[in-house]
Amino acid sequence: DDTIKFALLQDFTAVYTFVTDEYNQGQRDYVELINREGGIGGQQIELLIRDTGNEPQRGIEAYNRARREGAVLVDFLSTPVSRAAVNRVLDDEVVMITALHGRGDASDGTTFPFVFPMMATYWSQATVLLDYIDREAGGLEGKRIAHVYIDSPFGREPVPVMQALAERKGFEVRTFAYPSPGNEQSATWSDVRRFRPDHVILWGAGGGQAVSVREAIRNGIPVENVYSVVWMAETDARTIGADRAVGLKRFEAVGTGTDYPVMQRIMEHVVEPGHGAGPRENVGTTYYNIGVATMAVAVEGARIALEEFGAPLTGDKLRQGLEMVTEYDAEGMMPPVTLSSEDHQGGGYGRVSQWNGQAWEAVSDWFNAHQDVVWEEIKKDAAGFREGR
Amino acid sequence: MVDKQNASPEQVLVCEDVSRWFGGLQAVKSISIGIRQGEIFGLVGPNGSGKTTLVNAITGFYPPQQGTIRFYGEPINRLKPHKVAMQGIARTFQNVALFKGMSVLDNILMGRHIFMRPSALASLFYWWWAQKEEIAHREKVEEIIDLLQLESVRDEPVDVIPLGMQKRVELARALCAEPKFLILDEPMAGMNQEEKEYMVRFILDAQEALGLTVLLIEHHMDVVTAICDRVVVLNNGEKIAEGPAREAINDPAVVAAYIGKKDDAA
Amino acid sequence: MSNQAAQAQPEATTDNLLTMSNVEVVYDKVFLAIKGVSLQVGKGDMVALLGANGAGKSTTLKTISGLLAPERGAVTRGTVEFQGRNILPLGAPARVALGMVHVLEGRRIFEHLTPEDNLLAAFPSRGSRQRFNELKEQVFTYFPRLKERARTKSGYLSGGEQQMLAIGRALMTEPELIMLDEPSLGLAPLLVQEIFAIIREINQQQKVSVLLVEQNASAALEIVRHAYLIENGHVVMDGKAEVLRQNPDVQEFYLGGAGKVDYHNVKHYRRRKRWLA
Amino acid sequence: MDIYYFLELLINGGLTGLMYSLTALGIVLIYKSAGVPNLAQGAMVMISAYLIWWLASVTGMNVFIAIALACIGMFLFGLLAERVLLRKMVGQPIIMIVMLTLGLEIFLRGLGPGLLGAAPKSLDLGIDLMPIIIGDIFINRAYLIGGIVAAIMVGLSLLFFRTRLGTKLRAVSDDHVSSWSVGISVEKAIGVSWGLAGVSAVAAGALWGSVQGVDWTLSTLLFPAVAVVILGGLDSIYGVLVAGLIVGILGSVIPGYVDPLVGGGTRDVVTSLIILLTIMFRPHGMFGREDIERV
Amino acid sequence: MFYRLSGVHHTRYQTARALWPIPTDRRVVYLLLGLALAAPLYMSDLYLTSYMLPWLIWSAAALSLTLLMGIAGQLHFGFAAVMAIGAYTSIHLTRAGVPFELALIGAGLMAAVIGCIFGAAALRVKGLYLVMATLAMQYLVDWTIINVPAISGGAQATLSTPDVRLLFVPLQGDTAMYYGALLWVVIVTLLVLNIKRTSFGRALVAIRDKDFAASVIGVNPFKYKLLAFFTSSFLGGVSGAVLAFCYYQAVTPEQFGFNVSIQLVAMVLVGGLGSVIGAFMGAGFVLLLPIILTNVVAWMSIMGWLSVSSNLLAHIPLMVYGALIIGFILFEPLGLAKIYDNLRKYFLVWPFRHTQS
Ligand SMILES: Nc1ncnc2c1ncn2[C@@H]1O[C@H](COP(=O)(O)OP(=O)(O)OP(=O)(O)O)[C@@H](O)[C@H]1O
Ligand SMILES: Nc1ncnc2c1ncn2[C@@H]1O[C@H](COP(=O)(O)OP(=O)(O)OP(=O)(O)O)[C@@H](O)[C@H]1O
Ligand SMILES: CC(C)C[C@H](N)C(=O)O
Ligand SMILES: [Mg+2]
Ligand SMILES: [Mg+2]
Repeated sequence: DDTIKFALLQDFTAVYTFVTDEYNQGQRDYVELINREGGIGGQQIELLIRDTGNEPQRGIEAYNRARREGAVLVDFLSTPVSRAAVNRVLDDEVVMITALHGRGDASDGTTFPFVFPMMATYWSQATVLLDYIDREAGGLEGKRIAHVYIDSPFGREPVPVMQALAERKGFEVRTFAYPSPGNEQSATWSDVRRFRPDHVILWGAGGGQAVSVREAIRNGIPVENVYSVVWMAETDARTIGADRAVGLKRFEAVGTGTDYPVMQRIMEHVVEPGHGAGPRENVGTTYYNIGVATMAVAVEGARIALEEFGAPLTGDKLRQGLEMVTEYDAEGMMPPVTLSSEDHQGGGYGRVSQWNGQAWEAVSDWFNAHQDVVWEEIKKDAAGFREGR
Repeated sequence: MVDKQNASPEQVLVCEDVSRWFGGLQAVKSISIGIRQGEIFGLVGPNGSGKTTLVNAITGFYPPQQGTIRFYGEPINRLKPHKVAMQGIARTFQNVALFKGMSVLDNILMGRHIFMRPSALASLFYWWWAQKEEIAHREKVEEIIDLLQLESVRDEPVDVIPLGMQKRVELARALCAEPKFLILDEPMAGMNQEEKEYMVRFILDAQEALGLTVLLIEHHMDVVTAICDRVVVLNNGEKIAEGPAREAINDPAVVAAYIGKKDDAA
Repeated sequence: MSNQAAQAQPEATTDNLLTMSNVEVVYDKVFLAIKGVSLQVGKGDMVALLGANGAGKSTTLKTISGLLAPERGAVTRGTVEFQGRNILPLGAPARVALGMVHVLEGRRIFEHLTPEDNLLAAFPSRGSRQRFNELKEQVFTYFPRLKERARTKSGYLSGGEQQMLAIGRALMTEPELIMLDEPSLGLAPLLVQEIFAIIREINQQQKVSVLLVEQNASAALEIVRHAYLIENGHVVMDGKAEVLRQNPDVQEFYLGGAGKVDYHNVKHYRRRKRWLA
Repeated sequence: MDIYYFLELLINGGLTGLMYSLTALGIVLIYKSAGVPNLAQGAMVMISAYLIWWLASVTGMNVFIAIALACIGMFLFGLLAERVLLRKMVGQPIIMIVMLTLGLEIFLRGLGPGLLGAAPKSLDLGIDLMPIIIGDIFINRAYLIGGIVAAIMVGLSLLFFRTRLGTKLRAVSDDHVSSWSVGISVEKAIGVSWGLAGVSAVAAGALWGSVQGVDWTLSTLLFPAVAVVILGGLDSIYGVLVAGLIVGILGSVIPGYVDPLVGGGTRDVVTSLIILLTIMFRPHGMFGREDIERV
Repeated sequence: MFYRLSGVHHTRYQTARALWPIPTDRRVVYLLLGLALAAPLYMSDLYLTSYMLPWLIWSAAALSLTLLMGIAGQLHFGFAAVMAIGAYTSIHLTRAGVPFELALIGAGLMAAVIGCIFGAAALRVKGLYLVMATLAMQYLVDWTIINVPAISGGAQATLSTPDVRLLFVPLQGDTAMYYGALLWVVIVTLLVLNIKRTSFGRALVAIRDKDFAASVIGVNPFKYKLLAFFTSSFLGGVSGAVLAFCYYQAVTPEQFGFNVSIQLVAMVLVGGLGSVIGAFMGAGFVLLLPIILTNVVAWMSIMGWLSVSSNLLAHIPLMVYGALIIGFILFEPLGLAKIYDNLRKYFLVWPFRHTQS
């Protein structure tokens, strides 16, 4: 058959529930839109969706099944499952996208030809946030930055980059870990308060994020000085209290809201006529839009691949197609992404946005920063992976 | 039947001054007894008088806090229960303590444990290693099964057979260890007359066939007077009478504390 | 022989408290433990159920008191009536409320509770505090020893004391019928006599009917009026206590022969159960 | 380091410990009467929070009315759990019962997020975020309220077990069959204890839900709660309070000083060690009853 | 009927103690083994690598745990940690150039030694308390692995398995890995079966059923409890290594988290505590059921038979899975093995309904 198959094998029931619902809804709505607009080069896209429960072996089963059904792209939205599957996708030549999660070192396209982070890695997110502080929020030199993170590899991931920048820019970072899932962090924050940080950077996800911000407020740290990794969304702001969270800043990979042409078309052709994949109020949320953006890039890559190499689309063609994506910004919804066979991150762009009581509002332009430091990390870890092989 | 008169007066098991406390309660108070080779020695007394506790002290479950216990001259009061077992002391329990998950046969085979060399490796190489041992010990077990007439239930799971049979299996398991000394804690509790008679028969047969010395705790006075050579009566952890069964039991103190109405005592 | 016994049916069928007819019980869906057991207990009556180990005595009691379910047992045939009412559909607590109580084999008191709390636990929730105190005092007059130990954990009581507590606890429900499963099990002779005396007293003073399961047949046959003999899940004989006491089979198997047994010369291969075909 | 830091860790730790006690209390209530270690208590807390959220946000009622209704709902849930699940488990080995409650936990973790949405929800009880400040000590108001609620609930439970019904419940935990034999309705007793555990789950769900939002992670409160019940003694209500304080304080003070040195979240390590050491050195906990075991 | 006990007489102790004394059972075993050996010939690679292979390895792990929980009666809620120790040890050893066979033994030994520390708790407590103690140890092991880079390989811990040879055959490709796993599960199965019928197994069962009664016949309860932990952890460690090398081809801490321990326990219980065949059935059930449920539910919704929100759809398998575990424990506490056994008994006594009393 002549459909293109993308496999969205995600964790709907365990650790990533905070994001998966909306993210997956966005992905599906976007694909629905593409299909309604005639597909890619006349071919429809079929989505294979499964829950993996964040369990590596369920992920592997789902992956094997999807591969057999002819999927050319897979998105696990789960660090453990992506990690467990990485060797397989490399062997099978199936494209795996790991937007905003998973291994940052996969940005090294030469080592990971089939893995596409395609958006800012955690390292790039850290540099963007720090650079923003440097340029817009009073500079970094001599400042004290508290890195408060969930005690997991994910939470620790940006630490080396932050430390490198601390050296370069002459500020002090201190790390504060709280145990997962972070529903209770008071001891950690007593310590943070005594550090008297100028800025706090939060590296967590899910329920722990709201707890962090509330603790920050309680400990007298102005919300404006609190920054978060990409995993801070509307729901978190509401859990904190929509008013209390005003001023909170975060890294943003994709614009929110429905004011983009793509979103308008989704509203018009998919959501309004009732073809949407989920509740209407999710449309335009942070994670929904990230979902849309991932599919937009993937579809763009597929479009190029089909144009260049013709049907049928294979994993390898898709990879090459993606590697030819240049300056693609999903009609303004995201920073321009340029992928190449070396760089699967796409530049590491993002921006900082701020909660205004109702929505996240951009407070900077799209930019990237200190990619040299980021790439140092990428190269180092990629080398580690090659050795491990 | 062993000729009681000629039984060697050598004392096999000697308790000297044995005491045991549970918290503030002294369950056994400076008890001294000596049990002779080949005899059936009765231990009786009211409930809670410390009989089981004394036996537990001998078999290492509740090591006496005071006093010594010698078995063939060797002190055993500091040994762990399994070490005591290896010295040649076997016992049954007041409440049947069989291994519920096993068949009767396996329960009795367990009695051979001290003669076997169990290990996971031996099991892995069963056909070269463990099989011979298993079969060799089966023979001894079958002998005991014959002796105690357990053929009919050999392959039954042990928890479905009647209590009387279970007590017999427990006895069989103890006998399989080829002990020199056997302790029976109320082997006839909950049995009717007929079953009691069977049990007595088995005890006597076993004693005769294997040349055992037996320590018997029982509340059935007819049995005690019939088969025990000597008895010790405990009350409140203290020894209140000692001597040939009939005399000890007719001691007024014993009657008052333990027997009650005279005519019940045989 | 059993026909002859069967003729000696209880005289007073009109005021029967408990009637069990033709009951069959299966454990685990496969094991047939009793096979058509029928028996009756009159008001104020004292009846014994005798039999070898595994004959099905405890099963019979559990059938009456409704305690088969936890052991995966089920009644597959027959009826049990209490006060003229079919009780098989009722759960155990409901049967207790009707006025029967079962003292389980092996005492099974509430180990972590004091004797006093054991009594309280068995006392019906709707009863008044005053009634409780009355009943408690009554139990303590039967068993003065319990009063002394009313505040220690029951798990540390001696066997006899635990048995007393179990009986006393049962009395707290103010039963019309008390079923006792081997109350003499493991008790010293003196205590056996005491317990039996108290059972008789309870029966006579309070007109509580008693259904007694015993291995100690001679003691049981002395105090009961009527007895049933159960073997292998069947009632093989029943009759008045004094009649049964004279029966030679009963004498041989349950009472230790006519005279005293000579244990050293017990015949090795006795024919078991000659009343079975 | 400064004494205020220590005191703050101590006080907030103690209070969070009491918040854990709210979850732990449910476990103890059930264990004390049914002898069942309810590993689904965390999930019950989560379900309670979902229920409150649903009542409050979907029907728009006042959150405290929602909490009251949730109490009724969870009490009924407890009765139902007994009727459907535990009634059949009488006499089963402990491992089966443990697994059963784990099965229940899996089921509930599917049910709540499945029906009401997996993304985190916010539950606002209107507790002021601003801390109570004494000297340089910042005390968390939510935890303070939680601690007070926990202490009140523990007190009520203590009183409850003094009653006649309480005695029957304790009897039931000793021996189901003999409870039956003397006319105690084991089913009803266990049902009540599950119901009460459901009510205590509502308290925990409301407070924790307001602190961290409502999603499945509420069920992970089970782990510290387990530490509390192990340390306090599985059947000691009083122990819940004391052990809650200790677990909370140790889990706050030790990481407060050790974390900066090792650069990791050591609280779960502390919690694990509390469980382990208690079991190794005093298995029945500080106030739990000892098993009466006789050879 | 073809399935009869009658006519089978044992004249020697040896045959009475055979693993499968009934000829039909024996034939079934041979048949299954034959089918397993030929699997790569008739099974698609999806089924071979996503179902058959993990099922075999998890069966081996479940068997290891059955030895401890079912036979020796020591509850263990931290078995995934034991497997993790095996997996990490094997990887580090092979990376250091140790031959795979030796690395497996090393993995087993390391797991066994640390497993015995878990066992130390068992010397003091049983039942529920042991559950809690092992659970706490699972957390500690997890934490240690995650926080010690020397073990996990750093913050983004994924250690890929190096290329190795097993008995001179390169362990690459689905087929080789499958046979490697099959070999291991056959060894574990035979071992556990043989343990069950020899003195070692009896001693373990004795400790489980009545430890004090075991000690009066000379069984040292301490020693056998520790031996149970040692043996079972050894097998668990090797199973962890096999899982890493033959299935995941990499190790990360999440592969051996707390929920994996719970799954292992579920395998053992749903299969039937102490049963060998049950371990296979339980592993199949717990491993494959969520997958199958997910696929069935997805398929139903694609067919339009189930129109609910995608969120609910994703959670239905979780609910059904929980409900099924509950259902099994409620309605057949002796597990799948018992259901199988009932069927088998039904044929054995056919045409009668029950065995005689
Ligand atoms: N493990 C224990 N902990 C506390 N007290 C105990 C323990 N074991 C026994 N006792 C106490 O020690 C005393 C003696 O008990 P023991 O079991 O030895 O009596 P016994 O003579 O065997 O009685 P019976 O004839 O009823 O078996 C009793 O008061 C009992 O309560
Ligand atoms: N829960 C059970 N499951 C299976 N079989 C049982 C169960 N309980 C009893 N049986 C069997 O039913 C039969 C009758 O048992 P029951 O307990 O009624 O005997 P009993 O006459 O009370 O014997 P005892 O004198 O030993 O108490 C026995 O063969 C016994 O093995
Ligand atoms: C659930 C999160 C804590 C995990 C994080 N999103 C990651 O990429 O690993
Ligand atoms: Mg005793
Ligand atoms: Mg009985």
